[in-house]
Amino acid sequence: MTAVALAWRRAPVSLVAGVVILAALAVCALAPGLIAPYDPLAFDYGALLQPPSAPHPFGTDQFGRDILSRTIAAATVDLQIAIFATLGPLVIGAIVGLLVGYYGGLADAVFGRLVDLVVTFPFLVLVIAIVAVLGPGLSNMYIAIGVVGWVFYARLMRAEVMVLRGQDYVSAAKVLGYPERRILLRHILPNAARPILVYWMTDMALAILLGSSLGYLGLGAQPPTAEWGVLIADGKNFFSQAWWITVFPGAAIVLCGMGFSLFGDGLADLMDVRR
Amino acid sequence: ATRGGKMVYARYADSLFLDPVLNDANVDIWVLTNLYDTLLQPTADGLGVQPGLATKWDVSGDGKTVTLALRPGVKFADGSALTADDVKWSLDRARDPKAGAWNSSLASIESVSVSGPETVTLALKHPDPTILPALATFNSAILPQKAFEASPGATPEEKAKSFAEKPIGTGPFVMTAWKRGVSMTLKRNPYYWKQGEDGKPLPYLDELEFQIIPDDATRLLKLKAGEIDGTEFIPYARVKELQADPNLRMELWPSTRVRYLTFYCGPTYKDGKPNPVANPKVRQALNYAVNKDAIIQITTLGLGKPMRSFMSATTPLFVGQDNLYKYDLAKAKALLAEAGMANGFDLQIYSLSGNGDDANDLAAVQQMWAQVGVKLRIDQVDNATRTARYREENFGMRTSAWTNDISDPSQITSYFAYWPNIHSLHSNWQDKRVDELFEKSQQEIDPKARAEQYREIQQRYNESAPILYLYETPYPVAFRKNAKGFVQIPLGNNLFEAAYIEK
Amino acid sequence: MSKAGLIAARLLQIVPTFLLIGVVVFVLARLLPGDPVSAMLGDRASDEAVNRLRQQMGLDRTIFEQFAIFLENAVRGDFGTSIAFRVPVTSVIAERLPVTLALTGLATLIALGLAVPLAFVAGLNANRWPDFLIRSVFQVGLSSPVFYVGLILLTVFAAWFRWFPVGGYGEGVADILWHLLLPAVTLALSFAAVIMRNLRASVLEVLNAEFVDFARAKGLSRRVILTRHVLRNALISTVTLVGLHAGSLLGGAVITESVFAVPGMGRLMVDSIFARDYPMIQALTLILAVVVSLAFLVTDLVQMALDPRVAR
Amino acid sequence: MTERPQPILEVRDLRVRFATSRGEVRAVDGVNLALAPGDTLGLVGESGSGKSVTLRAILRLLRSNATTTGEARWRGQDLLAMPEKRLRALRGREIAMIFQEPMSALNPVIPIGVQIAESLQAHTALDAAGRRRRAIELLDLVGIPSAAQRLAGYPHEFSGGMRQRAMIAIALAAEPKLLLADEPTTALDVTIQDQILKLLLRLSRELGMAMVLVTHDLGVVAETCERVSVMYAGRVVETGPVDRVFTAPGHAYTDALLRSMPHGGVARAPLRPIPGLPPRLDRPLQGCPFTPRCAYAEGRCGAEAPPFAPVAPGQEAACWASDRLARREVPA
Amino acid sequence: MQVENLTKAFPLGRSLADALRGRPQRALQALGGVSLSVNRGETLGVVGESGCGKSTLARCLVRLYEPDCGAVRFEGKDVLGLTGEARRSYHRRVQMVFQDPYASLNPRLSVGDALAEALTVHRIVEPSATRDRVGALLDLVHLPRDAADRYPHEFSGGQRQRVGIARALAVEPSVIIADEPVSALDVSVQAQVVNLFLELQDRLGLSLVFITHDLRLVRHVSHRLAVMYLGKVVETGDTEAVFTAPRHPYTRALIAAVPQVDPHQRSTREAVRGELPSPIAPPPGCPFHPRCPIAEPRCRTEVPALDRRHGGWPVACHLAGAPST
Ligand SMILES: Nc1ncnc2c1ncn2[C@@H]1O[C@H](COP(=O)(O)OP(=O)(O)OP(=O)(O)O)[C@@H](O)[C@H]1O
Ligand SMILES: Nc1ncnc2c1ncn2[C@@H]1O[C@H](COP(=O)(O)OP(=O)(O)OP(=O)(O)O)[C@@H](O)[C@H]1O
Ligand SMILES: [Mg+2]
Ligand SMILES: [Mg+2]
Repeated sequence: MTAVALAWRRAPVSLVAGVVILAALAVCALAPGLIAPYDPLAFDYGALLQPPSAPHPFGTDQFGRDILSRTIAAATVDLQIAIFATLGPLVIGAIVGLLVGYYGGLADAVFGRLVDLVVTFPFLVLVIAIVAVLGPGLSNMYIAIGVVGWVFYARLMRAEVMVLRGQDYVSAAKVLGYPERRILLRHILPNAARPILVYWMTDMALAILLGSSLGYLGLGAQPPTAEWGVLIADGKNFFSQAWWITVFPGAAIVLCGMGFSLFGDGLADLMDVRR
Repeated sequence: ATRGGKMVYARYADSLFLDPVLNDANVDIWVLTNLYDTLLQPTADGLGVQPGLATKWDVSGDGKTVTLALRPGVKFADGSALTADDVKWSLDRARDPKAGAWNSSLASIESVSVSGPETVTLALKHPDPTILPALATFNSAILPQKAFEASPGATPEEKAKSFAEKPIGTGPFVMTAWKRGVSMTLKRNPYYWKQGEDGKPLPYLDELEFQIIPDDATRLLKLKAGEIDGTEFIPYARVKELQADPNLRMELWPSTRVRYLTFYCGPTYKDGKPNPVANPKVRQALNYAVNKDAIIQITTLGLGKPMRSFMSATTPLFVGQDNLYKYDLAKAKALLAEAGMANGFDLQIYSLSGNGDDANDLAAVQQMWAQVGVKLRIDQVDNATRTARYREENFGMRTSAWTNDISDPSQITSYFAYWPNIHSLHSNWQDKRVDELFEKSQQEIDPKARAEQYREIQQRYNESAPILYLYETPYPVAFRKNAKGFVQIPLGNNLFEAAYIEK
Repeated sequence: MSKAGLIAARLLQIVPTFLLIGVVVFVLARLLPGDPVSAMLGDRASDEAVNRLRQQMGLDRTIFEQFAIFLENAVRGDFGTSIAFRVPVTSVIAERLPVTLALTGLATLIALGLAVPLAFVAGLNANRWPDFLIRSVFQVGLSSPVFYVGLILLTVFAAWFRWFPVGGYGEGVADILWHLLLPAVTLALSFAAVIMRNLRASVLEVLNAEFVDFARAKGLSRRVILTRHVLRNALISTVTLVGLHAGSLLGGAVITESVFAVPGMGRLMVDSIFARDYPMIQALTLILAVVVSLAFLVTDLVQMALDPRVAR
Repeated sequence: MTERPQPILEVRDLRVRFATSRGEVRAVDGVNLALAPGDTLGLVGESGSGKSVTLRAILRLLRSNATTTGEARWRGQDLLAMPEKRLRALRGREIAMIFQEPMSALNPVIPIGVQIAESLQAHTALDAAGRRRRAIELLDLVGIPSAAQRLAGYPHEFSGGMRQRAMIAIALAAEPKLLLADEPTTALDVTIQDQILKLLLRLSRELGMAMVLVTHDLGVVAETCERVSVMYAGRVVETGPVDRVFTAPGHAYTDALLRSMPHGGVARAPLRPIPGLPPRLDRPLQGCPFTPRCAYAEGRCGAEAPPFAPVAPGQEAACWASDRLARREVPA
Repeated sequence: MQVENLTKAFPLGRSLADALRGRPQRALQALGGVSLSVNRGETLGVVGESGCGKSTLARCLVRLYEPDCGAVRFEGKDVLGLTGEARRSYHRRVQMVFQDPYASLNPRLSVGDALAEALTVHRIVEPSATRDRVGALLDLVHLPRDAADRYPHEFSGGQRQRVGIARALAVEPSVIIADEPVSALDVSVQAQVVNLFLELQDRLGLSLVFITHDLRLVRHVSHRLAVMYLGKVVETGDTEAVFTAPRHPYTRALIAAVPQVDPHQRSTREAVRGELPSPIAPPPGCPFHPRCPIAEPRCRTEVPALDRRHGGWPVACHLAGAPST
């Protein structure tokens, strides 16, 4: 208990703010049914395009669906996007970066070309192309983002490992005759993790933006799944007469993005062992 | 009407190929009339024909000869005179079975002959009730043979390509600049033959600019800001708002447009799985399970009308049934039970990604079918993917909309109901009797008998319900208050010949 | 190494990358379901019509043959005829490229114009209210979807206030700027946020550097210290970042161009993907790759100019 | 003591506190220093004892989280109280400073010539050509060969010793009256360190410049300085002429420090380290801060801070055990 | 342990442009044929200025770097070819202590874990006995037992360095290579660590290679001394003898440059002039000649060999006279 209290006090402001925002969103994501006042898919022909009011705090859309409920329900999908679209790249990128950074040589040269390829290609365009190949939908979107996204993690990891492999404590581990697997996993990986994890947070925010961009283009989440980008796209045509359809999901995206960024900043501070 | 001035009209997509014969899509078809003329023209209600480049036409008693008298003194936009030879050459090119997608409309022509400087005679293989509307359709537009053949290129296709870059016709406008996907500039054709109602030569406008703006919201913002004078495809959701805007005029042109969803009707799907909607009872049930009025309310905000046949009420020989498949949940359930599907089933549909109408219709349908236990999976795909799937007949359902290109029921029927053409919209729905009736009707010159054939076709088709009937909608276009005179006929053609900017 | 040598080396390095891109794009394009013909003719066309067109376009050949032809022509600078537009792709791209370059260039300028001074203000006031304010505002910018920001800016500044045109592209420099300002701002926002974050951190780091203390110990004025000593050092890492983001800026242009009806390459790219316009996709990709590589090169040169340590 | 001339720099009761996340750190806790013109004062003490902070505080170069109190009188004017603008005119012109790390104290992206010239521009009326001429002179003075060509060079193109010399050249640009040298040779090799120290010594003699030389190396002080102040835990614990302090230290800490140094002579003889650690500066200190490590500690040491008192002519120390030290009374 | 003619060059990055112009790959000669020997239970001090190759030598000895040529023999066996188990057991016998106490410990491992890891990997003790042995190691380096649960950043520099030493000792080596183990430490702490080395050596009979640039210190620690300059050993012999009568002018300069704590022994003459030459383009002939006060023309062309000229200990100087006694 005291340890937790202590950790909490030590925690930087941005971490606390990030945790609060993300926790709120996570609750929405895990138990939308508990919070949402209505079924996000239920039509109400008696309440089409209602502005925000007491029964519908965020108003309703053209089907009479409750925007608050839909925004909450969308949290499930968007947080899922945030995690699934980035987890694969994180793991693969970390492994590749670790190996390439540690061993260098030919693999590193090949990796260099691959990085060139990916960075010279507009990311969104590449993802759109891949989604077009695989067909739209969330799982294909994850694959598309993953195909491109791991490179960024690998790059970060590689840079970090290149620094760490020259550190004295890694040399010490070699001199002590430790097996390489042990050196990689126990001495390099944990110390290289910080920038990657921090980038992961940013990337989750970016994934949500990308997911909603794709949703907006019709390539992301498929109806009737509520997703913030899709909600905005749906409400776009009502923008001038029913601003609430787009404004609240828009605010949710911004909030979520801020949550991840703040959390990431805070994490960076917290993970600094020398602090 | 005020003469002169420039009108800017925003389109959602650019034209692709401005050749009357070799084009493929509405983006071309709907603007062709501003560049080219046909011998006859559809009437404003879309039900009949009126004089165009031909002032008179005469069908022989046996229905196998059509004689057309050409309008004297007509000139192409480059100043050369229109001759009977140009007419013969154009029609021969249009009916060449190897050219383009539209030649079948002129398939009944045996030969075209020039029987005088201003007379052209068509000899038909058999009597053809559709020949007159066919002559009023874009693909039989008259082109200048000399200019076409002088265009650079080795093959006719290459010549067509270069000709269509700078097309020359007898239409009210001539194209002067074309930035692909961005804008197209049309200038007044000084040689145009038609006169306006005020007796002054058409067109009134000096210049007509098409701007290409795919994003609906952006198009409307531009209209409201006065940066453009008019635009098409107003989202239904915005119609009320525009109607209320004192600076704008919202126009809803009667159309032949129908929106429906096609069922794949074959006994099994491509992957071998049995098709739950192969049974007409199930399709009927699904039709009953959809509250069309609600959908019309939601997606067209009340602007649409329920479909009463597979063809629009504006189509000649339309016979409709009021309250066709009126919402009836009990009946739907009963029919499903009868078909042994009381527990529902899964169904898949392709829709066009990014298309708001599709998204709205399907959201509603999906929700309504859920009431009868049918789970609809919506796959949003891009157009190319979708088309490929349809051509392979590899789909559960698909979204669709149709507009007639010709003032006759034969076109829509040949695609919707006549299996030998494209397997009834690739749905694999087949009714031998309908095929037989259709073939007969194609040569039937007795209007009564033909009407009866179409009555039966429509009745049989609607009974079997290979489509989910949704709604007919008008063409929603909006203009600044001072931009007037635009006409969109039920076939969709955009007519700017009498358009003008009031000063 | 000399600058010329560096440029030559960089250009040489690009060659294998381009080959790789060429292959990847060629294959990727052909992996797309459907083909340009069905995209063009639609589902109602007859099979013969479809086959005829396919043959005309050479799509009935094997993929290897097609690739050989593509390579052969590409080397000669001929990227073929656009399937959707039926004109040489180069002529379409020649119209669109300047638009996108203008848009992304302007966006970069705006992003730098916003981020650099504000990063300084934030860095100099670290952890005081101007810092928090600036960071929060940029954080919102970073977390907002481009299409949404675009829509809002359009509605507010173009539709309500009528300060800007709603979209499109103008003629003549002033008119073009006027047309591109809103889309460029939209595009610049998240970019500016990235630069701001990075630059603020560098400013903080540089402010803590010993040479700044030493400069103060020399009795230099605050202005000289900030402009001569802090600014330049802080910009060094930011320059690299600007180059690295060239790709994502072009990606962001895809959506910005759609929302603002700007006739640029981003929109063309997406349209071409949807139309399965293979020649167009291939040419566009290679040209975008050239643009990005040039952006890298330029930022490298700028960095070399800023930081003598790089120019070994 | 009586003939000591009027000091040009007099630091009285200088205290510096840093606000940190762990609380307040008292980095400097009542430092007194006095410097006559031409004086060379060594300031020694182990790492973290507040040497650098003291120097920086005198020129007000500390970060914003520092609070400085006390006085630092430069020819009678309090540097700590004067407006920033006046101070800026003194910095570099009358009081110059050189830093420990020549690599990080020189701006890596600006040519050495410019870094010298900007100092000249701030403090002299020379025109561009004049500044250039003077810059070459200065580089010559500090012994950088082919100075004219070196002006366009960047710090990374210089070796460590040359960088340090360039920094000295910058500091000397306006012929200051006082040079604050913060560990000018710690980063250098012995032979180079030797060269630099000799250079500083020569310059201070030739230019009549007073100098404070901060170092933790007693040898450096012994070789260079006339007087020395020993710091411990933010306080000056002893001040005096070098030969006195090093032979007859008046403070137990000075004594321990001297003993812990390896003296030439007996090979492989164990050294005599000071046990324990320096105190934490974020806790309040009672009594003499050296008490826990002190071999001479007695009861009152931990409770009562010893006063700064003369132990010999010109030598003062704050230690209760000064007299026992003088008698070389080995602790029990 | 014996080192013969050890050579190590680091290739300098060659840019593509250079490669295109056909410029040869440049290299930095860090070690230019170093020969040394360390006897059992003896301390060899290695001194020299920054960049002269001391660390490179140390790293070659523990095989962190693979030398280009030359041999390292340990108990008569060549160690450079060892692989697998044999290499592991060599690592057990020859350990290293690093200069920077802050960088040489993994910040995310507690001291106990770091020590236990060395014990488990090499199966020094039964798993159940690990804790006790960790405690014993901490005792050995005079750290409190509860240090095991703390993390490196919670220690002072001297304590960390002692942890580093404990880690090296964990595998029970017979040789320890210490690369500037106290340079980063405060004077008052330096002595603690130096004493620890002296004590451990006496107790455990270790051989020690003690690398430093601090001449005052090396005299206190080593039996024998090797002076390096620019990748070469220029003089090696008994510590006291070398200190009393250095034969190489560089050694003399080095000793003279050390600031003496005794204020009465001041000199105003610089011990040696000039900058350290770059190891990328070392001067021809004797590497020290550009700074040498007594250089002769032949020093500029002829590389002096390290030999026992005129009797006495080996020195690499053309002009070295007989050792004075
Ligand atoms: N900006 C700061 N914020 C907080 N504490 C500081 C700051 N600057 C210095 N300190 C603390 O003040 C104390 C004195 O530092 P100072 O740099 O003067 O030591 P020093 O005697 O120069 O040591 P060294 O020999 O290592 O240079 C140290 O404990 C240091 O941690
Ligand atoms: N991994 C490496 N790659 C390239 N050059 C290296 C490498 N390690 C060392 N060097 C170079 O080799 C030379 C000898 O370096 P080394 O670290 O052995 O010197 P040192 O005597 O230990 O110096 P110091 O006293 O500064 O630690 C130096 O010029 C150094 O720059
Ligand atoms: Mg200091
Ligand atoms: Mg070293």
